[in-house]
Amino acid sequence: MAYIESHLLTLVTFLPVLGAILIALLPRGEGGQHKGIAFLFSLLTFLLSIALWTGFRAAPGRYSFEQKTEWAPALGFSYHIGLDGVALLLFLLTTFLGPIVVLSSWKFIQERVNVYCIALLLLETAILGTLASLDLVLFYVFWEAMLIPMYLLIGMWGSDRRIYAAVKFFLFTFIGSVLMLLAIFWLWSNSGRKSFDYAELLNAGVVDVSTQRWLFLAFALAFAIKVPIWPLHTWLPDAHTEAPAAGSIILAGVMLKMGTFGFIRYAMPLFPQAALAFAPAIAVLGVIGIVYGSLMCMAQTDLKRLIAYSSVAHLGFVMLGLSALTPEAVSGAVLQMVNHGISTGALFLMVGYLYERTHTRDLAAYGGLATVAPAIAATFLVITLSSIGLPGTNGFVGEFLVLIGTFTSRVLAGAVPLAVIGATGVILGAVYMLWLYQRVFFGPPRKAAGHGLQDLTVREWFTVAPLLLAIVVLGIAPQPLLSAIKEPVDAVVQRVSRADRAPPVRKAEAQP
Amino acid sequence: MDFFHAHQAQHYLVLAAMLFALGAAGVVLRRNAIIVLMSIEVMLNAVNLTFLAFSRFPLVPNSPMGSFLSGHAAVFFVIATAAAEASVGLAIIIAVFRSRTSVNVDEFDTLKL
Amino acid sequence: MEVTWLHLVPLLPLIGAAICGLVGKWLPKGWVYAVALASVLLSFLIGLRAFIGLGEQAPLFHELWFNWFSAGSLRVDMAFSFDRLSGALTLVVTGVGFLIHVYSVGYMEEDPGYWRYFSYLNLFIAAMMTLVLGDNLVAMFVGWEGVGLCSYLLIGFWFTDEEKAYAGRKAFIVNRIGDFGFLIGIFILFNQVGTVGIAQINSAVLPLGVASIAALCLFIGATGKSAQLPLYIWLPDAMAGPTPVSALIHAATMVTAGVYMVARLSHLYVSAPGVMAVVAVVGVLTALWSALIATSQNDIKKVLAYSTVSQLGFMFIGVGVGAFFAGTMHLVTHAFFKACLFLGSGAVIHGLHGEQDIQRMGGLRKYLPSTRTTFLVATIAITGILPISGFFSKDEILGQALHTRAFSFLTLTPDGSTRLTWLGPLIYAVGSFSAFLTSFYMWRCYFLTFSGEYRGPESVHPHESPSVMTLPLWILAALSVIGLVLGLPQAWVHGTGLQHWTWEHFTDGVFSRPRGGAPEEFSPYLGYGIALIVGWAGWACSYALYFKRGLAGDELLTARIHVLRGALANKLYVDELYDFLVVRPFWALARGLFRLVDATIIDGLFVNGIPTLIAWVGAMARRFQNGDVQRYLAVTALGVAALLYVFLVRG
Amino acid sequence: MNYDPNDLYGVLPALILSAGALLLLTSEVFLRNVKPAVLGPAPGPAEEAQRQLPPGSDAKPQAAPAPPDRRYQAWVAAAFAAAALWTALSRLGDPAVSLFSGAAVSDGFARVVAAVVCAALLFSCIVAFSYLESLRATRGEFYALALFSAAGMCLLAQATDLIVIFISLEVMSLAVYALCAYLRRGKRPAEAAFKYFILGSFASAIFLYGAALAFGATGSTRLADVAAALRSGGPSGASTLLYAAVALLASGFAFKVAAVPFHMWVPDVYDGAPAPVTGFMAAGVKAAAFATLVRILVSGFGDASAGPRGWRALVIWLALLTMLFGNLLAIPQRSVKRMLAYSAIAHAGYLLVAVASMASASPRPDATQGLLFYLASYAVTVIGAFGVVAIIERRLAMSGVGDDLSSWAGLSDRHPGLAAAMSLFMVSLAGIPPTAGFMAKLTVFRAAIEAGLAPVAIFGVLTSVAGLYYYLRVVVYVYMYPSAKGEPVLGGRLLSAGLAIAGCALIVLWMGIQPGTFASLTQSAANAFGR
Repeated sequence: MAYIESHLLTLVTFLPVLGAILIALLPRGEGGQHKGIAFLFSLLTFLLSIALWTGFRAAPGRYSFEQKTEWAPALGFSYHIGLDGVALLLFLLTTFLGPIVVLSSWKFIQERVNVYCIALLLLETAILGTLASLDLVLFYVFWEAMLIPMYLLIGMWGSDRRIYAAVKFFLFTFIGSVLMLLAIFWLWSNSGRKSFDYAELLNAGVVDVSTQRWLFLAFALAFAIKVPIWPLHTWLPDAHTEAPAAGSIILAGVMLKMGTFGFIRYAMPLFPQAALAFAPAIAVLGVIGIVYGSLMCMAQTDLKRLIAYSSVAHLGFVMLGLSALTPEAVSGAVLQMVNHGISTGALFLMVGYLYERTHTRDLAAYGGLATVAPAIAATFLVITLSSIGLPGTNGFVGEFLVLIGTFTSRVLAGAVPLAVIGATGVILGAVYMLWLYQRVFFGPPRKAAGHGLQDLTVREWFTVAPLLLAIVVLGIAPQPLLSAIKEPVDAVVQRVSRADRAPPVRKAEAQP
Repeated sequence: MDFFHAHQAQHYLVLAAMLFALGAAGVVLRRNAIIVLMSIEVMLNAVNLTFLAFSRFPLVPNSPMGSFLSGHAAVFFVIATAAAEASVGLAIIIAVFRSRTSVNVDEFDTLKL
Repeated sequence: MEVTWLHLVPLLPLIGAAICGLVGKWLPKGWVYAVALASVLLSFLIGLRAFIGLGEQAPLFHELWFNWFSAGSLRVDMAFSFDRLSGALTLVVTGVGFLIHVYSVGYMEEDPGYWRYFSYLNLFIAAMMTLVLGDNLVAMFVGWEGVGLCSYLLIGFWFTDEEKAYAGRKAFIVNRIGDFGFLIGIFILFNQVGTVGIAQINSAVLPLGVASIAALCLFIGATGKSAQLPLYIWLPDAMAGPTPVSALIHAATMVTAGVYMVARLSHLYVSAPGVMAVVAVVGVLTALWSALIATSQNDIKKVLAYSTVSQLGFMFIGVGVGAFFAGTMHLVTHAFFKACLFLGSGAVIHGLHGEQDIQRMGGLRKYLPSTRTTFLVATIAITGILPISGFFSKDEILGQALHTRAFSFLTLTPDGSTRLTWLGPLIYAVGSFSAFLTSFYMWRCYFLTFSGEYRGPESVHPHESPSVMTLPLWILAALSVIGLVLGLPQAWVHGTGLQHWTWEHFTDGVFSRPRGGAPEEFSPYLGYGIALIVGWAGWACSYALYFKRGLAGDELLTARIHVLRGALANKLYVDELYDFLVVRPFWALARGLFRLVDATIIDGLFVNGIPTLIAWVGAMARRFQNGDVQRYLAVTALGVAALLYVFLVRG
Repeated sequence: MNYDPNDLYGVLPALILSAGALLLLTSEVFLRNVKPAVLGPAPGPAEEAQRQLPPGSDAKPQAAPAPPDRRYQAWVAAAFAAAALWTALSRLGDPAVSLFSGAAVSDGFARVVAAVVCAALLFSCIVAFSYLESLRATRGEFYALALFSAAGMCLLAQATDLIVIFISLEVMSLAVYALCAYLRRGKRPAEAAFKYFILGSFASAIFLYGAALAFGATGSTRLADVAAALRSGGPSGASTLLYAAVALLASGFAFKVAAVPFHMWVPDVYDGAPAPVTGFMAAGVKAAAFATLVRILVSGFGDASAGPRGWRALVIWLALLTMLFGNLLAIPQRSVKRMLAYSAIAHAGYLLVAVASMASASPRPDATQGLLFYLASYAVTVIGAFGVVAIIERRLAMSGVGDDLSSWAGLSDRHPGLAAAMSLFMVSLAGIPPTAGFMAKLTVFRAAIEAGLAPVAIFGVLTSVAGLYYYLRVVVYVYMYPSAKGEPVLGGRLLSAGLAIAGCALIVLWMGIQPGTFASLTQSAANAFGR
């Protein structure tokens, strides 16, 4: 039992792989059993991860469920994992979306089901590992391992231009990460003690500012592409548009957060002075993302493309919050990550269901669905409201914290105008989302609403209901999450916002 | 290259160099596969000459023991290897000739790009 | 004093909304009605009990329900405070709300979506109560946005009609523009005061500049929610919703939220006199502007809508000149008679099977007696030709505007040579003219609807509404009369039992006084006289024009002032202007940016361009590998030569 | 020149391999032609393989008497390879011993290389078995030649005397030339062999000339003496000779490792040779050649590394060119086999980065480790990849045309296993975790950063992005395009090849997930060149 507890994190992280292996061993049947196993294991992963939430103990500079064992001593890296609050939230978000994703594609995916399920499960493990790892090589391994299953998901089960989208996605993200890899090596060979361990590097952090900038840029590029930050975002609409619903859900739900997570976990604490120096630039890019992304949404005629661009806008909020370097803003940013995962994931889920029924993503074909499918309309409405940040839904708290935190930031240059421009996103969001909603659901029934459009089935209810619940609950009671992330957020804010006063080596809160 | 003037090996060396260059030129320029093969042999012989020259007139008085011998030994090795090379080469050329009834090097361009 | 039951006031309707919305579809009709009405009635009773409980020992009830979220130095609580102002509004909202629920039972009889409707209505009550009771700006903002959502849902209630759906969206987005200002205001105040609590903000001492900007931003929010210039455009369209909704949300309660907010933050506004001038000026301009438009509308609901806008303008005049009690008093009385008017119009529409055009009405007093009577009372109240509620509240506002000294410290020129002492009287004059117009168009509306002969098609047989609908009308009419108590001048009621019930006395100490002290006690009689003259003048004009002639009156008017009236009939082309100036350029910008930046520059030039280039170079370089072994040999030889060069010559 | 018989233990792998080769050759003598009914390849799958021959090809299926059954040879060869592998591995940790009075050495480095070579040989034999069987092309000598070349490779890795290097080089090369020409059907193999032969002998002649000059300058062909001469400065002007020698020796092996601009033979030869042979070449020859290059440069000219005339700058330039052109030229390829050939060039570039970072002493252990890791991972990956290519190639080999991406379309429907394996190999070549290729890139570029070659490393990873593009294209065709019409399901003779491919795939994964195991094997080798 004690063994289980000390290895709980490993267990949860690698449980999906077990499922994948099991599926690989099964004969290629009609696929029902594959989906079944995939669902079972993802559900099991989620249930186990609840134990992580209950067992989590926030402590300054320490990680819960920490586990460090030899991996490749000859090569100087170790298997070191653990969770802080931020990672925990995204971790739970991932495990939470896992079963939903499997269930959502039950009907849509019919050929090569086993490969599909394996890809999904491997992807889940890769994401979980990225969040859990505390060794830079381990992190990088998981980080890159994310690409392949996603690549297959887009390329094998996507729609018309799927191959273009898949390759674009892969190359884009790969370019960024290889440079990060070199930066990691630089840290390794210059950190003095030839180590890849995150905590050790954090303490070692004696890097002169000019080098810091280069390393920060190398890291930031990798993460910025993943987020994505304008102008590195153009892979996202294609990937989202072409990917199957499940792919879009994972992509929007958790994979984009890996970028923002990378900023708050690696890029900013490891290179505090550089982060401080670049904060205004990133903030500006974030604001551009908010406004520009919203404008792009207004220019779209493709349902999924529109939502994809809305992700750009939402993550602009996150980047703005991270670069504001106030506790409020950074907490808001982290919360916004989770919220965006839930609401945008839910949006893609619903769009997927619409697509299953109508086989079109063209907005012009939609209209008047509310009359034929009231349940879809109602759920979609709630999700839309959460996406435009209506108070009472989860969307509000994150945006509000980000904006107010940015507005009051003393560290970020030009914080007030940035916050004000960013706040226009509140208006623009309403403009395009309500436009979308009216286009699809209101008015007289149009083509897509024809041929007996079926309302939500029971299975689909099972996928949507948890998300709706999360939207409302997190909207009313976000405090537990905020208290969970308090420690790491404060640590980052302290470390970075004070970076110009003291050399980073004397940062006490890094590790006891 | 001042030291050549002060040294009696120079003639052999220059000759060897010229032979080598000639052989290389033949390999690059001649179209007949057989002659190309022969040019390679010429290059090897040039090397042999160099070896012999150096072991007969060593540059290094305090050279490690046995250097002369190793020079000569090298030559024998080279000769033997050259023979093996020639045989394999001829066999290959025959194989090529079988498939396209020609030993003109220019025509061997199925594999390209 | 701390209590633990205050959260029930918003919570009960919320539960009701949840029940109706989630399972109402499958519940029997009666249950839905029961749940919806009971929840509102209960919260009304709770409010009433609390209201009575208010006293010297308990000036306000406060409850900290739960800590919503807190990060860094920001702490946002779900906390409510129930003082005389919010208490009174609680009663108004829940009370009028309850009446309108009752009325809706009759009005939405045939509609299949009734359960949806009542769910939204309950949700609205809940949100409105959060807005009213919230003791910090964020909690207030929650209600603020919540009511916006409900109005969006209810305006677009019949969503199959593109027009109605569009109207709902328009309302929401225009409101969001206001909310943007509200948010910025919150940020500024938090940045300055370090908290979002209304009480703390009102007790804080703010530098003039900060206070002014914050007040201005918040006022932008108010203009959005309370449909003032330049953001009033959504309200007339909002009439697309069911009429009871128009009565409750777009006349009685939600649209007055802006006034309430300004009054709540009276301290902030008092410390920014410049902004108060702005508020007053915007108010009076709106009052005039929409009153003008209202004179030429033929849709009975549109008339009432514009009249609402103009009445809200009056309220802002009140709060703008520093007479917060006057503004809020008008808010309360207006809630009564305007709700009555809207419900009356609803009854008329209901009786005419959906007919809204007053050109096809007339002579309805025969068919709809009780509707007519209540409508008449309300009309009298709003036009103020007889001293009942509307008369006193509106005249209080104008009188305060005339006598205020709030602006006497303001100056336009840096040296302070010219002082804005003339602003108050000017506002008074314009306001009085608007009052005249109000009287004119309201009577026009009344005459064209109820007097004369029935002009509608024969097929339609007007009939009186069921008692479930007329009863609320009577009650509201009665309230519009009784409301006069609030406005009685101190002198009249001094020593009588009513003394404590005049609004000015009642809300004593809730609001802070404008700089330079309150306007001195002025004798109201002159103002009363002028007000009566103005009101009667308006009545006279429309009586002369419409009582006998009916529609011919309009033609007569049109013949005189053709252009102006044409413009007025088209709402002064404001919508078209906005469409041309804002909406179209914006969408064009979006499409242009997408085509240029995203599709062409980023994707075309870089993302796809660079790989294409590389592939091309590769294809070119590939040509060199032409299969000729001797070319390979030559290259190898060249390589050797290069190495020799490097090592022997260059080295 | 005293001779110690114990030195023979030092070259045991080579001896074992040679013995195997001789055994196989002699066994040929006792073979008789037999009736197909009695022995001969099993019917069914083989018949199908025949049916796939286009009409007019010179293969005569019904030719009686059928050739004798030589299937045993594959297993014998495999057994000897395994034995050699075992001997190499078993003495991995032992201290380095100088053999034959300094003509050769048996150190960790050499042993690891020998192990890699033997493993490559082992897998190639198994792959070749099913390949040749399904083509009815099993004649004698094939496995003997493979064993001989492997022996040459092992010796090459150990040689520390220029003459010994030359001889081992020739032993290896001549056998490989013959292997290339082995498959007599069609024009391609013979032509490939010819090109390889001509260019190869040209290069070895150049190398030999360099050896002669070195001998002249230092009076010895021992690398140790060369190094000593360099340290002492040598006679006046000898340095000129010496630098000329460096240039010639370097170009000789730059050719063998296929560094641009000495790379031009690679695509044609890899493309023309039978796929199993290509795999063996790519794995074994590259390993041996790099081992020797490192020996010459580091232990021979180690002190002449720095400065404008030092070989460090030279290797860096070669690396840059190689990485650039290898990837650039691979992009437009439509034949997977040819693409892999160009990618082999690109990988030579990455390996050269490791060699360049061995120039300075401090990062040398890490760089050596990186080099060995890279060689090993590349070997298993590429042999597996060519194993799959071999299966695809079977049908095409007769008609004398190379494979094309279109013949890979929808492989995942017909052979999910092969498709998965191929994708795994591609991913590994692209250097994406969790595969051996990633760990290899990690070790190499880490060393490069340590050696202060950051710009080279950046250039390298950027080119690897370009590489990703063409590796992914294979995955695209295998998984994302539907099967072309009339693509038959390949049957028969899949088992042994499948085993080999599966083995490679497992090793690729294992080295990617548990790199520590192999890395620890290379610990002793890492310090072969001092620290």
